[in-house]
Amino acid sequence: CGAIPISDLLDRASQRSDKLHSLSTTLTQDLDSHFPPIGRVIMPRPSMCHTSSLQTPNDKEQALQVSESDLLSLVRSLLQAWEDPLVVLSTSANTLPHPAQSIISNKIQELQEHSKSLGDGLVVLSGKMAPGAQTISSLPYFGGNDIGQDRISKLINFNFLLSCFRRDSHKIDSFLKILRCRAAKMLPEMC
Amino acid sequence: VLFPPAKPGLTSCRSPEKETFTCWWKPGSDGGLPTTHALYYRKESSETVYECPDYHTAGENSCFFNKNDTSIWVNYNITVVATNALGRAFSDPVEIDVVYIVKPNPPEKVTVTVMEDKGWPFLRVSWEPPHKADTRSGWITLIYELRVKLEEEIDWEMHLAGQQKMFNIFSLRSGGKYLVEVRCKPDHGFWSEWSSTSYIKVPDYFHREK
Amino acid sequence: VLFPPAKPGLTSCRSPEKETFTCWWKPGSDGGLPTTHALYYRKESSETVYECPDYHTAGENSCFFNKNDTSIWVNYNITVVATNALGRAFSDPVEIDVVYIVKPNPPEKVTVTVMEDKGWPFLRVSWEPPHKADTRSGWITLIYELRVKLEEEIDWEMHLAGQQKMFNIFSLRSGGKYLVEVRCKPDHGFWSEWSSTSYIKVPDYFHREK
Repeated sequence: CGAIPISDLLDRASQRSDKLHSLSTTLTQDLDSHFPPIGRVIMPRPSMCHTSSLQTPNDKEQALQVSESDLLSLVRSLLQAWEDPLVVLSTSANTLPHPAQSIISNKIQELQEHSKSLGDGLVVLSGKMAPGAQTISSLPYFGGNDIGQDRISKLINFNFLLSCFRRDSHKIDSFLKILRCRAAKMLPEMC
Repeated sequence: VLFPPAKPGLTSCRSPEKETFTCWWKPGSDGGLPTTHALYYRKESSETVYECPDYHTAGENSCFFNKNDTSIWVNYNITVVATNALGRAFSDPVEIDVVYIVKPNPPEKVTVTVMEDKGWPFLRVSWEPPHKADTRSGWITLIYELRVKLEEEIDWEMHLAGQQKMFNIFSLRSGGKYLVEVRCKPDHGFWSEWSSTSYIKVPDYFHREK
Repeated sequence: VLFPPAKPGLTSCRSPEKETFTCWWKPGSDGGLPTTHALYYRKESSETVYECPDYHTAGENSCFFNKNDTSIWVNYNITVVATNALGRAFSDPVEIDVVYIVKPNPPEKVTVTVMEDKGWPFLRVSWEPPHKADTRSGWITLIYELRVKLEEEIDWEMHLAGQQKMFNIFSLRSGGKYLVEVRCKPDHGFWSEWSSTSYIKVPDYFHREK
C-alpha cells in the first residue's frame, strides 16, 4: 500500500521531538520549585552525562554541513541512549521526595510515550532514508536503577539525569527540524 | 433463494486525536443467510495481515484501534469481508493515514455575550479548542465555523472564523432570541460535530435611523 | 569619601538567531572613583577563563559574542568584574546555554489587506520572519502571534497563528479603523517585541437589518 512521504514523516517526528523537549523543560521547572540550594553546587557537570561522548555539531555552520543520514543516526543514537534511563526516571519518580511528585510522575510517563512513538517513527524513517541512517552509536547508561538513598541525593541525581535528557532532547529536536526543512524544499511555506 | 453475501462497504475511518481511530462499514445484503463480518488490515511495507483488534468498543459494524494498535508512521490498508454459508465477499480496500482522518471533538466553553457598538448591539462569541488538541505549540492548526439563527427560524447563518477563537455577529434583530453553535476542523481533516447550543437574548433597542 | 566599586549585576543575555549572543550588565555605584568593567567567561568542562571578545558592537555595558565565539549545547559561566583604584567587585556568576536565550527580532513586512468573502469583509494579514533568523534551513522554528484592536478600543484581541505566515481576521466592525501587530517566538525561547503597527480601514458595508 502507498507510503507516507518522508517530508510528512519528518514533520510528525519534529512535532513529537518538540513536545518531548517542551515536556523536559516544564519538568525541569517543576523540579526547580523545590530543589535544595546545595544541589546546584554539587550536581554533576553536563560532561558527566552518559551521552556526552557522542560528538555532535555545536553551531549552525557545523550542523548544516552534516549529511541527512548522519543527522538521523545522531538522533537515533541519542534517543536509544535514553531508553533505559527513562525507565530509571520513571520508577524513581514514584518515590521522589518532592511536593509535585505525582505531576512529575505523569509527565515522565508522557515523556516515555512520546519517546517510544518517536522511536517507532525513526525506524520507519531510516528505512526510507539513506542506509547510513541505520548506524546507531551505542551510549550505554551505567547509572543503575538506584538514584540514591537520602532525600537530597535522590533529588540531585533525578535532576541531573533530567538535565542531561533536556539537552539531548533539544539536540534531537534541532536535528529533526533541520531534516524537516531539507525535505520540505518543495514546500517553501513550511520553513 | 439463498446467495453468498453482497460486497460490504467501508464507510469511514475517523480519529479524534491521532492516538486511536475507528472504522465503520455498511454490510451488503446477507443473501438470506446468517452473515458475519470481519475487518483485516495490513500496514505499509509489511505483508502481515492482522484482524481487527476490537469489534465492540465503537459499537456495531465497527473496529476500534487503541493506542498500541495506532501508528502515525505507516499507512493502513483495510478490507472488510462478509461471510455466509454460500461464500464470501470483500469490500474495496481503503488506505488510510491516521494523521489525515482526524475529526476532532467540538470546541469547548462556548460563551456568547451581548455587546454594543455606538448604540448598535452585537454578539461576541468566544470558545476554546477541544482540550485534547494542543494548539499552543503551533503545530496543530484548527479552523472554526459558527452557525447562528433566530429561535423561530429554520435556516442557520454560517460564518467561517478561520483560526480565531472569537467572533462578532452584527446586524441583530431587536429583542431576538439567538442560538449559536461552533465546530472545528484540522487543516487536513474533518469537521467536528457542532458544539452544544448557546442561547442568548438580544435586548429591545430603539431603531435609530441613520 | 572614596570606596571600592559596588557589585555589578549581569542583567540579561539574549541571542536573536541562535548564532551570536549579547550580555548586558548594570554597574554598581563607582565609589566616587573612575571604575572599569570587564566580563569574563568560562565554558563548561574547561577551566580556561576568557575575556569578553567585543565590548563595543552592542553598545555600553555589553559584551557581544560573534559566530566564532558562540557554541550551543555548552554552558557559559559568565561574571562581570568592576575595578577602581581601591578594589574590585565581582557580579554573581550567571550560567547560560545559548539555545535557551533566543529572543528573535520582530516579524517583518507585515501587510494587511481587506478582502471579501460572500459579502463579508475580512483582513488578510501576512508577514515575513525577521531576516536574521534562518528559518529556511530549520535552524530556527518560529511561531507567531497577532494582536488586533479597533483604534478607539483599549484591549487587543490576541490570535495565535502557529507556524503560518498568514492569518485571516473575520467579523470586522463596518467602517472600523484597525491596528495590527505581529510578534514571533522560537520553539523554545522568548517572544520578540511586537512589530511596528499596521493600520487599516474597513469600508462601511451594508448593515442588513433583520
